Amino acid sequence: MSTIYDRGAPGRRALALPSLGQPEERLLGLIPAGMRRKRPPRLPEVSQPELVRHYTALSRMNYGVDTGFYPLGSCTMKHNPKLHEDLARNPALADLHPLLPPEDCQGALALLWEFGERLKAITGMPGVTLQPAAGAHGELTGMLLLKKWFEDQGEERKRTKILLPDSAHGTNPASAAMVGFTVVSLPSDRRGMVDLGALNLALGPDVAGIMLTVPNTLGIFEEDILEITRLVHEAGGLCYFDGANLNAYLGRARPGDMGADVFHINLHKTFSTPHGGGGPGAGPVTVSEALLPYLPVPDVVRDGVEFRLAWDRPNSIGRVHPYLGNTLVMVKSLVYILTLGDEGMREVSAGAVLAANYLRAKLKGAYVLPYDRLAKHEFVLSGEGLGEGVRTLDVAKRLMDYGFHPPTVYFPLIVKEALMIEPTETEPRETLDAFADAMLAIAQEAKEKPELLHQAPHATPVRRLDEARAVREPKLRREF
Amino acid sequence: MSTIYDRGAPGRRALALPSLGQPEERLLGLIPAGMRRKRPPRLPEVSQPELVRHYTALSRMNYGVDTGFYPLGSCTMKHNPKLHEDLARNPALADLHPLLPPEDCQGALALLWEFGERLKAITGMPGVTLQPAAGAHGELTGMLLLKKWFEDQGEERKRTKILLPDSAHGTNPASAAMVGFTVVSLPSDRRGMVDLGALNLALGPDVAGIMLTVPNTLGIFEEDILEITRLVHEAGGLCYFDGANLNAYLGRARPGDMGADVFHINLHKTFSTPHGGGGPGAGPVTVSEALLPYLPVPDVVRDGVEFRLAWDRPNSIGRVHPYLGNTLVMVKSLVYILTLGDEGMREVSAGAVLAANYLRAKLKGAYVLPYDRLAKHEFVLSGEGLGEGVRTLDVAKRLMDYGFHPPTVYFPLIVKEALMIEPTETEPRETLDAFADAMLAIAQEAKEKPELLHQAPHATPVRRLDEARAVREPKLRREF
Amino acid sequence: MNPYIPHTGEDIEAMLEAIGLQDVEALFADIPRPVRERHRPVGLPPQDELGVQRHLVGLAERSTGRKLVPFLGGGLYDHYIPPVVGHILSRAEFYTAYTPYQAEVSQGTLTWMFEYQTMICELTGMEVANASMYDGAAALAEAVLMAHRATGGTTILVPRSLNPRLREVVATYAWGAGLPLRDVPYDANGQLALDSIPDGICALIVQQPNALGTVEDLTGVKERLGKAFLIAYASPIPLAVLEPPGSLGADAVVGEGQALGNPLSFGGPLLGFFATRKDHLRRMPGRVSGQTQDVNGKVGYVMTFQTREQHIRREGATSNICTNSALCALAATVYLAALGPDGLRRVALLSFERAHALAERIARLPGYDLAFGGPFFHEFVVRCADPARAVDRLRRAGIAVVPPAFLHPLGVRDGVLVAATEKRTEEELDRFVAALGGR
Amino acid sequence: MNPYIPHTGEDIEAMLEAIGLQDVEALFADIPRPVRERHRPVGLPPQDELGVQRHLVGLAERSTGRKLVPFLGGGLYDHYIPPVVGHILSRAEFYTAYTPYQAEVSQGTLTWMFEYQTMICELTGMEVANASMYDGAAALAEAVLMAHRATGGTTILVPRSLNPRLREVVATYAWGAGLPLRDVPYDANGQLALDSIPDGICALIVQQPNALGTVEDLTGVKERLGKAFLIAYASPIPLAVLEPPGSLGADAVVGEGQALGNPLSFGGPLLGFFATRKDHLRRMPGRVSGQTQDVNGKVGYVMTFQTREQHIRREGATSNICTNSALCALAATVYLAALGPDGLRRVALLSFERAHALAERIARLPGYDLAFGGPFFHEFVVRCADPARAVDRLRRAGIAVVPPAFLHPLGVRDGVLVAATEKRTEEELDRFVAALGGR
Ligand SMILES: Cc1ncc(COP(=O)(O)O)c(C=O)c1O
Ligand SMILES: Cc1ncc(COP(=O)(O)O)c(C=O)c1O
Repeated sequence: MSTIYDRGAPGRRALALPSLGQPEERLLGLIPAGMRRKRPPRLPEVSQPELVRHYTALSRMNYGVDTGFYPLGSCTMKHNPKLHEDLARNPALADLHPLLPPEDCQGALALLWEFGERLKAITGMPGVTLQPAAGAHGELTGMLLLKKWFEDQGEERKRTKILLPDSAHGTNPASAAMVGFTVVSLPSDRRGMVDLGALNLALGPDVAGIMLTVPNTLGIFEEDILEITRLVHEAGGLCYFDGANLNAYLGRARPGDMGADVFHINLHKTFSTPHGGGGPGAGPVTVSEALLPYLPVPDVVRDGVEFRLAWDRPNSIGRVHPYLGNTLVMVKSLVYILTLGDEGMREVSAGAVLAANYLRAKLKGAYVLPYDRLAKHEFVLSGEGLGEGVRTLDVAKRLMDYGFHPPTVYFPLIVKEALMIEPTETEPRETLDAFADAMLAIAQEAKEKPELLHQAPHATPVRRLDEARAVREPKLRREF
Repeated sequence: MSTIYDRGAPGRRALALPSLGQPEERLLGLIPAGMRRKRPPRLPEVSQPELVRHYTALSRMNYGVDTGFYPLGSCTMKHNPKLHEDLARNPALADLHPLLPPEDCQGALALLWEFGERLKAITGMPGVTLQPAAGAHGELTGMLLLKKWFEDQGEERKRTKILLPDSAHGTNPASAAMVGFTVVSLPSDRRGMVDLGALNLALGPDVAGIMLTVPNTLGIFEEDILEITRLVHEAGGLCYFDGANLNAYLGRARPGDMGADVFHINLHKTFSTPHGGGGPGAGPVTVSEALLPYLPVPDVVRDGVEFRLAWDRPNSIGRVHPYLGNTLVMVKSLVYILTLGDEGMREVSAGAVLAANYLRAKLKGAYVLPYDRLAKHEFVLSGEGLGEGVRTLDVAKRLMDYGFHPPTVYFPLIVKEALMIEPTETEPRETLDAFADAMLAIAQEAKEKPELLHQAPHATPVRRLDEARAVREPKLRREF
Repeated sequence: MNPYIPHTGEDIEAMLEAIGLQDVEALFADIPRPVRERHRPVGLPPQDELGVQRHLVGLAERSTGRKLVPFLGGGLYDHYIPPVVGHILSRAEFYTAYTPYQAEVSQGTLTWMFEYQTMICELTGMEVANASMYDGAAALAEAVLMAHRATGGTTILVPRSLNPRLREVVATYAWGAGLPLRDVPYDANGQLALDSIPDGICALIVQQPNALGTVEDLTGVKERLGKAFLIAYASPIPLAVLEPPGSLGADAVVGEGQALGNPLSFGGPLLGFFATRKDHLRRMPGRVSGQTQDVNGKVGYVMTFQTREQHIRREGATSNICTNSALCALAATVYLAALGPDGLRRVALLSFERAHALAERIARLPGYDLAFGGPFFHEFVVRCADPARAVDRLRRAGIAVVPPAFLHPLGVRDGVLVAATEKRTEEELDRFVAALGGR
Repeated sequence: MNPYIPHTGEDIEAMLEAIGLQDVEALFADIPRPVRERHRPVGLPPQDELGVQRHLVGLAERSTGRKLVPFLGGGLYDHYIPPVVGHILSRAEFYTAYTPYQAEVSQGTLTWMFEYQTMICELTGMEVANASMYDGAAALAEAVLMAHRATGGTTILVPRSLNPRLREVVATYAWGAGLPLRDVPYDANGQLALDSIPDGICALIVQQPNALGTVEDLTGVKERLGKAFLIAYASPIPLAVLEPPGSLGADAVVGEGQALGNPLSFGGPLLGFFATRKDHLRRMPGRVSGQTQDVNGKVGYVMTFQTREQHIRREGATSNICTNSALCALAATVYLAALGPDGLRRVALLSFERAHALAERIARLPGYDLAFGGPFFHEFVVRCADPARAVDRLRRAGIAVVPPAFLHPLGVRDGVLVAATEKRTEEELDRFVAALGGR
């Protein structure tokens, strides 16, 4: 694709700005010569019509939830309600500076407070921090909380290990490592669940805790969850829950009732905020009683009808965000929660699990289903054995030709050639059927015309891209 | 394409509404049984995700200025500045009810007043009405003004004819006819201008006036304009100017200085408001001294720093709009005028005329150019003689394959196989070059591979559509 | 450089050279010198975005009306607009397109036009609909002209209970076309009092509900009119619940579609809808989208029956309309699709309920009464001794209603027109009643 | 029915049948019964859009701050956002997409990422940039961790003039990673007072301009650091005019990109930018878009060097970041493209001019002075005896500044931090001076 740098010409501009009113040199004289810029940054020079056309054209080369079905496993690509977008653009929120004194931002504080209360109730946990800016940031916050807890227990040097099921998402081990923990992998059993025997063996006085995803990344609910958390607690460890999959049981079960000590929530998954082509999201964290003293400061506190910020938490891990978190993202999720209510939240999980199992039932004949059990909000197929040299990547690319976004591929790692399918509750049955038909047709093609898959995609703005070349000859910015 | 009726299922809905709080029947009982609806209207039943996807998909099948070059002659498809869109959505304007008493809508009145003043200055004419909702509506208003004028002169029954150059836009004769005038066509001379001899012959005591387009629809400035208006005035007639082509001389000449008595302005052309896929636009009308007493009421009047509505115009033709006109469209044009200033307005006409003549120079070798003279903001080619059975329609459809919107075709009627090209000032030279290259390539194809043109377009969501069939078997709504 | 004009100095030179001219001024040599010399600038310097924006927002915010709770009706209504409507209307492919002359690159517009026509037919109970007119008033005036073309009659019967703004616009068009208007009174219920129908009548207009808010009973009216047109001007939200005029014999049903997903916009742009019977298709004004096929048999849409239109038929056209109100019609389409039959009915009934709840409470206040006995929908006239004083009290409580002078042409000098929609809250009703009651 | 869930009763039945289950509850049989039984609802009924909207807007409008004229800085700045930015960000294809894992259907995102990376490199004077971090603080903390990986050093030198919010976040991350912080004082000019560099240093952080608003002189600093990292935390608008830290030897340049086309957002979401030298590419956190070709040789873009990232490298990854701040980075891209080099320079100089005009006038007021003598950009500290009183006076004049407590951690107890942007008018400056002057 051509970039914005390929458009325009020197001197063009897209915006009429006020004039300076005095010679540049007079002003620049106030900056020591050595600190003045010698060469202007090379930025595009385009008129407004060119600017608009370029980015409109780029947008049209993207696939989004608003253009089609996006069954990207583990990402919960559900519909992003339009009301949310408008409310988050309200200048009374969007133009508010976070350093205003609390008396001048009561509205924003009220909203954050209410949101925190809702999250506590939804997760059944007594404490919350809204600071983390994404799921992984929540994980980091959680790991810091664990570190602080053991520091307070005087066990900091002893408790150095974090247990991690082998199906875990990559952010989990990476987050543990950022806080200096050693990661110990736990094998899954034949059911696709944590192997209790292995867990028992791994537990000990050197274990700080476990990071669990419930349901796990196979889309399977850990049926022994109460046993697992009991064992970890008995061994002196804490239980971190990765909440990326909350959509599977929203309104029906609470991590607080399962033994979670820390729980992060990806608002951009379960709580419907758009993913923005990569972000921003938000990753609030709820915690158990034990960890309350360590939560980041400040806290939004309600005093009657007034809201204020409270810093009185001497054992806090400190800030993980320079302000109070991604407020404009949280607004959207708060609106979502208020719109759904308890009944709606139950419908969300019902719809998500129903859709996943429906697709699972439709596809299991044609694709290998390594763990054939009741799924929650997603399930994992394998692309193995489809046909002559056909890989999961080929299936993914071929789906584009049918007008669908591919599922998540090659994750979780414990399934070879994994295809991780998460339809969400917001898809009409007609769409699920059309997707299943495409998947079945592709399985057929894999046998009969595998080259169709190898050469896919055919109907996209670019054909299959050479990823190896991008590493071999790195071009990570335009050169001039 | 499938319609929204092809999506959804009974019971689905896209919006959560408040509940009624009481049984429907209780309320309905207050309406006499005979007036109660028996069968609900068949409207779509879709969820919000389906709704959004459907209309997003439809949008992606449309071509707009933001997606590419749109040289639709006579339509001035220039860039629509984004600031305008945002300002027009300001709730202080968009949510204002027009029946509020003037003291509660001072802002809107101030804005309309300022806009009217600007239009008077730009056109050099002393009176204005902002009521007309589009150019044709302005024409109708103008014809009513003429009728009223002659009524006041006691010449109503005598002056029944409107002279109209044969190059005129279809709305001109249609508007004259709506007010009961008889249309007399004036031939153009070899220069593509009004034939003065013919004009002299046509003028007489039965002529109410002339409708002129300056520059005319060939894109040619009527060089005898002062002579023409003088002759008409001397014969007791009035001069209506169709201002659709104001972009050609904005900031450089004024219809008031050319002898115009009525002038309509298409804000959605010269003044940059988007055309919305057909509308809405706005067609304010400025008038000469003579016609002031007949303008529609009410007028927005300034009293010091206050604004009020004035009705004191006993000879007014009355209202042509139920309120004050298309305020939200006018806001955009006011902003445009303020942004440009005098200098910017001159740049607009310079850029528009420059671009048109540039394309004219590039294309005249390959296409017949029936009137080969300095063009203003647009020019007209003929698709005649391009190749074996090739028509202008084929050229137009083939341009789509090159990624361009076709020019206006088969208008003006005085050029056979007309191709009316208006590039506007907002296109970069690169785009003009690319368009010229495509046109030249098509001229070549017309000779060498005419079937490529006959079968065009190839790269659109649908191929060439059968217009005859649409009339033969009318399907103007979905049947159930 | 001007941000909207991407011609650099170099571009300008190169283009001039290709044309064979020396400078930009030479491009305007064909404008007679005296005209160029008489030109005077407006006296405006170019301005930056920040400055213009500040100016405009500053002006707009001078309107105190934006802070008042609106119980305003009189033809335009403050209904809830689901955000999804604005999101679709902001799609640049929709709003930066022209009229879909070139069908193959305009399937988006042509498809929704087809949908819109279907929905309008369903709402009104008619067979064909066009793709929009400027506003309800223009649609009504055009319906009158169509009736004249169809029947050859000239006199138009106009109820006294017709919205005065509509009446004024129709009067202007009718005067232009030489068609006289004749009044039809209303009765104590506020309903049409149709006595004998004179000869040579072209059409009768009926507004449903009328400008007093009253629901008209249309049964039997068309029968009495014979060949003359029954033109119904109908409010679209009430149509969810009221029998569509099409089922009651109307020849044309027109109206103002603003309430369907469009903001009040200080009165413009608006949306005129226009529906009629198949028989009159070739007499109908405005654009129409029709279904057809491409060369491969794929379904698509085109603008059709264009021979009615000005660009083909010129002075013989059914109307001079060219630019219409497309984007507002798209808003209506998305709105109706978002609500569906149940949602539309809900909005209608909620508005009905709010209006009736308020009317009941007002009628219980001493000194206030309902002016008419007929059934009403979401708008009604309150009778009181001093309307100006009542309005003033409301205004001081932060409530806006239509100024009483609006009703004077209807012969009502002791009334205040009050409208409610589903947006009005209990608290706002309380405030209204308290203000009137003088508490 | 829930408007976001298109499953009708019939759909649900058909789907259950295909699965082979009786009812929806059976789908949750694998959740241990005690867990299901312990579940308690939140206590919220479903709500309609109108009600939710009213609630939210009501809450939001309780913030009186939205009516104050902001002379607020402290890391986030109130610059003009050209409307074109919002229009592009509203394109659903951009904002409803996920991270571009599947390149062929994500060329829109991948292309602007490549553009963004180029622009950030140009602004900072660096060789490679990632596609965004959560915010400036996270970017800074990640730069510290990268320095640790690259140099093996542990101690981080942190100026006392570093924005306290940054310091707090860096401290949290550094504590987690076991890296001690050590203070570096500032001098009477408000500039870094770098004495001797101790051994075993991992990195020195320099904020440009620093939290006191002062422009730092970075010449020669890297030379003194040797292998230790020079991490510059730079404000992007001033970078239009200030020598980029990349040209002065910085190993990493990070910062907060909010000022580039993003609203203040009550502090989130924000945009952390992150740039470094090619040598450190494989140590860099975050997503990167790289140019490549498709099978036909057509240029395209992919996410590349993913072996650094958590989903491949897991505990060995350069960071745990996954979701970033993409849409804010798109805003920055469109903003920078809209302004171009001249426009960005203009915004910088206008902001500079406003701040200096104001500072000059304040310094002339009795009882007020500039706290530091060094050069500043668009933010500065006013020294006065009673900051609380000064702020209070401003507040009563409708003006907001950062509460004085913000400066306490920097050791400033007699100061008020004041920032200006190109949006501040002459009239607002007058009001500021008048309020302080007590008139
Ligand atoms: C299971 C799981 N955990 C954690 C994450 C990381 O969350 P985020 O991208 O919000 O940082 C993801 C994201 O895809 C995930 O799927
Ligand atoms: C020359 C000319 N006159 C009049 C009109 C009618 O204007 P409108 O579409 O605004 O009614 C047009 C529109 O294309 C035109 O080109």
